Amino acid sequence: MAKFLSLHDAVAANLSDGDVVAFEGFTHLIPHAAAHEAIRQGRRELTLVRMTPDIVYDQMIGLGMAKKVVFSYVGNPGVGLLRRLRDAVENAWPVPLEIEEHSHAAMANAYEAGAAGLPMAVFRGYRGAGLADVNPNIKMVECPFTGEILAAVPSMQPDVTFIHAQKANKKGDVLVEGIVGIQKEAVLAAGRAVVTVEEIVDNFDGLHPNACVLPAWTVSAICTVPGGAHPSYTHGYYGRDNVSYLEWDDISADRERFTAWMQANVFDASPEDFAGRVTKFRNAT
Amino acid sequence: MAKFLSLHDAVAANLSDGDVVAFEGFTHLIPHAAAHEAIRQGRRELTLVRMTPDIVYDQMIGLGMAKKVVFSYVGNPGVGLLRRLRDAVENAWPVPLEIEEHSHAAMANAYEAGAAGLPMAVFRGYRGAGLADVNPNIKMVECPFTGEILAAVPSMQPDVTFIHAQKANKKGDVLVEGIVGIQKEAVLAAGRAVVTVEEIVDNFDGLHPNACVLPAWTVSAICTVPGGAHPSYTHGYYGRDNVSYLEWDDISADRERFTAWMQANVFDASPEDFAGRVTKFRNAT
Amino acid sequence: MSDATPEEMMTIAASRALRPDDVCFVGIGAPSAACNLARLTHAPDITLIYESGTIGTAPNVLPLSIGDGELCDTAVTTVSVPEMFRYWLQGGRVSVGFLGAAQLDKFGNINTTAIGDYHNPKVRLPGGGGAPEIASSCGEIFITMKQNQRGMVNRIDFFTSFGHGDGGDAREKLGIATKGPTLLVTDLATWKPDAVTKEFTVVSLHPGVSREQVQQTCGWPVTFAENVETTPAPSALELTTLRDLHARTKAAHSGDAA
Amino acid sequence: MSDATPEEMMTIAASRALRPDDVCFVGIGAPSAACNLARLTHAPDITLIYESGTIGTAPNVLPLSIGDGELCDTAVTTVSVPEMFRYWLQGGRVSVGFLGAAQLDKFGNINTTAIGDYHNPKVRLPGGGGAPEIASSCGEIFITMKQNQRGMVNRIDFFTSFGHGDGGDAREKLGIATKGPTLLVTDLATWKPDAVTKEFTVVSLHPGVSREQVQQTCGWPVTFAENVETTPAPSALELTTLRDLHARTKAAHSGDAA
Repeated sequence: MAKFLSLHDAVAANLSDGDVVAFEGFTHLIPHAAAHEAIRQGRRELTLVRMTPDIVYDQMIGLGMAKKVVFSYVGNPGVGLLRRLRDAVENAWPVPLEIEEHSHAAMANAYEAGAAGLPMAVFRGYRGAGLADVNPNIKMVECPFTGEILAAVPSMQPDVTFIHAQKANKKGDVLVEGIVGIQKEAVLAAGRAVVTVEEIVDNFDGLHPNACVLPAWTVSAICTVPGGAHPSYTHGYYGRDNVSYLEWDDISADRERFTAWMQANVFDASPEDFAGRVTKFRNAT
Repeated sequence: MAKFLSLHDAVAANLSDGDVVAFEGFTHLIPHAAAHEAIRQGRRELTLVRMTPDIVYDQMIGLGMAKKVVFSYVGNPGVGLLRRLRDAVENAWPVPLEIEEHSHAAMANAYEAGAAGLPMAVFRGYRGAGLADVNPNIKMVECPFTGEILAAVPSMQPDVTFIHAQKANKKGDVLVEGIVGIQKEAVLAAGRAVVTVEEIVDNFDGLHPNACVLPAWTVSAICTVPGGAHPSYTHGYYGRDNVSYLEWDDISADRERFTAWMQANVFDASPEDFAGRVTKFRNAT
Repeated sequence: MSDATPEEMMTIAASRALRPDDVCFVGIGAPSAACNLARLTHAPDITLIYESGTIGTAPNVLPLSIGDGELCDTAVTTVSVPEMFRYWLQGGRVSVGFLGAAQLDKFGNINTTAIGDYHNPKVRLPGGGGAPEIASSCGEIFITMKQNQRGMVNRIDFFTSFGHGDGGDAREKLGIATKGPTLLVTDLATWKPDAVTKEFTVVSLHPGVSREQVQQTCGWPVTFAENVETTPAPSALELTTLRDLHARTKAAHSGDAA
Repeated sequence: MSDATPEEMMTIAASRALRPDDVCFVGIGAPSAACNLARLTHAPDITLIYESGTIGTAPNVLPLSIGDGELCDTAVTTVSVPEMFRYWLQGGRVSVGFLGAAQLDKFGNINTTAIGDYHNPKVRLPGGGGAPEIASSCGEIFITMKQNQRGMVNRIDFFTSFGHGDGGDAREKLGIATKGPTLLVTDLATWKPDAVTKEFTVVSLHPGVSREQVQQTCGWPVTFAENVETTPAPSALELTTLRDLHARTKAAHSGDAA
């Protein structure tokens, strides 16, 4: 049952060294504030899971918090490569990084199977694709009706999932809308789930009956963090800070500049700083 | 791409003798008008597919239109048994009826796999259940990661699916809302799809972005049939005619009474009659 | 209040077994009445799920079907049927599954499929619907049914859903990790499975019911617990709430649109 | 209009290949520009799908990412990512998949994963994302990339997505029923696979481009079709529409919130 906690307390209670953790969001609703809190709390030896690791995983990897990353696309969306991740993979800086790589279809199916309580996901995929040769977690199963060979991957069931969402009501039900991505599956597949929201409202009266709502009893903790997705965006609240994504390409190109940026913008900052970062994007939605 | 047709023309163009056909609806939005049109057009040798065959399948089976029914629950919901179906299964009246029986989980997964273009659905099911012994379309597959034995059924891909929905816009996109059931999957899994709607509107402006919308290019034909779900209901338009469901128990108990009812209410009726049948339920939603 | 009918007593006894934080997969009929009575009395925050996709629903009247409009109107959210069976039932999120039965044996195995031979049935029943996977995926299973010799039988004709099989560790042997049937509430008594054999054992007789009545309406030799208690009589609140619920339901379903 | 840049010519030539009734799975960059240009010119009813879940989207500016808000705001519907990959891509509902490439070989096999050894890469690229299944599930695949010797290579370092393998009936042998790459549009030429060998063959040179230029910027010995045509120059409408689109996009992404 969802508890209303400060972000500090929610992260402290739900994320431990060595956890398999997903900070999910598919361009939209990326839980930057939660990840920054995990950085401040100094978590280590994490297995970071996400379909589309972007700059917030680049930050965590650049700080050496991860021993492994599981992903299907590692890039700064629309900008280019992830330079801290490259430095870790190519040069083991600051620490070596193990990678487990899938296709989007495989990761999406793996979360879906995780939410569905299954040990594996079955789909038509990886035909002729090189990943099947380098990732031992890609196997094949035969359809007992047609003989067709289909791909199988283990289901994805993180220890804990963090997401950002539009709002919660006072009972702790959570609303996600717009590009809903993989968030519902990532929450339902996980052992624990922490949600940062833009605001708490009295109730969801008048909401469309088929909107994506996570009932309070599927969520461990809810934290109000306005702007908590920045520089990602929150549909209905504020637009994407594309300039910050473009700037990250320069910041992350240099180890010292990266370190200084993290000190100023994460270690010396707090969850309350996110609200101010999105002010000028509030008319953009 | 969706064509706007009369119900007569849509059924004539899309349903043939011998087809595997799903008239889907999970209590809500059952496409009675479309099924009655199929009755009037005298289709034969159909394989009728539906998770919850209720009175409209009882009517089609009672007329001898089906050679087989694939289902997971055959009942008059909340009332009792289906007496015409029983007569066919127990006494081969008016013709013998082959049955293929699944659980809800299996049928739901089979439609889902059909929509997903897969040859089979995999799920955790049928453990200790007798259906696995009497239905050869239930098999087992082994998870290559854990060794767990899971159930598998062939995916469900009807030749044609009929559904009833709230509305279409002028481009032919279709909105389904409320208890959406299995309709999206049944449409996407089928070779052809015919949708009856309460009304055509100019556009879907202001609709929730994650509402269940079937784009025009996924639908073969759209027919405006106000009240077309009666005695089922259409969320936002009219309530369920529970009395008609209760009365069916008597009508269907007797072969002659059944035949007379079908003559008066189906053969001598038209799609336009449905609007009048729901008038008194329009305040009930 | 002592004027409760046996069926009312059954519904009330069943409702009491539900805990305030349960997530309950509800069938139609007596299970639906018991679940909603619990919600309207001691368990206001209980989560009721109907297989039509409605999660956290709070109907003012009992639905005639598992997909009535009021279930959606009052739900926290309404999901598709595949999602219901994959994420919510199979995903292990349901603590209690509530089932009725046409035939039941002493190990909680249920038949709602056919009387007689499956391929040549004497009576073709509606079939399992969600029951086969409800029985294996929910944390535990509560069963309610009115006692009679035709229903409570020594051997069921068809295993629509698996209870404790032939008893003991039958579930574990099939790789089923959930508890299975942990409670049977009839119009005469409350039963729980023996810790070892898993045979349903009478633990409580409803007020005014004798052991003989229980045995006469049951097709297997009944085992009684060492200490058989008497089910507490319905409270005024329980009985009034249930009767009001049934009265509202009858008015809504028998007349014109409510 | 003859003042089009080679990249503009590439985008315009690619856009022309799209048919009004196509359902197109769009990648970011040149594919996105080509698809939206087609929508804004000859194919107003084309369906554009981005893997973030947006179906039938019509953005006024090009998205920086595949999940920008405008994609959702203008979409017919927005579905979850698992549904996108299961019902829409794997379900066989996409007629054209549009891919870019870091490395490409003459059979349309693509590498966007790593340069050098996979386990010890010289350059770690972003990886495949949706590409492995886009390449096998879409009806056919269009590829766009700027020509250069590092990109168009004799042998790619990693098979991120499968084109025609080593040519001929390689796809059928793997049980892939879709057509695979049927078109390659570069900044210099338009290529189509040979009917038998499946090797990409130059069928059209963009205005002012020589065969030598095509060969000099390609790492494999180029085959030219029997009749090599000249790509029609961009029309005023095409070029104006594309430049307006890019200007709107630049304004929206570089400044404050639009």
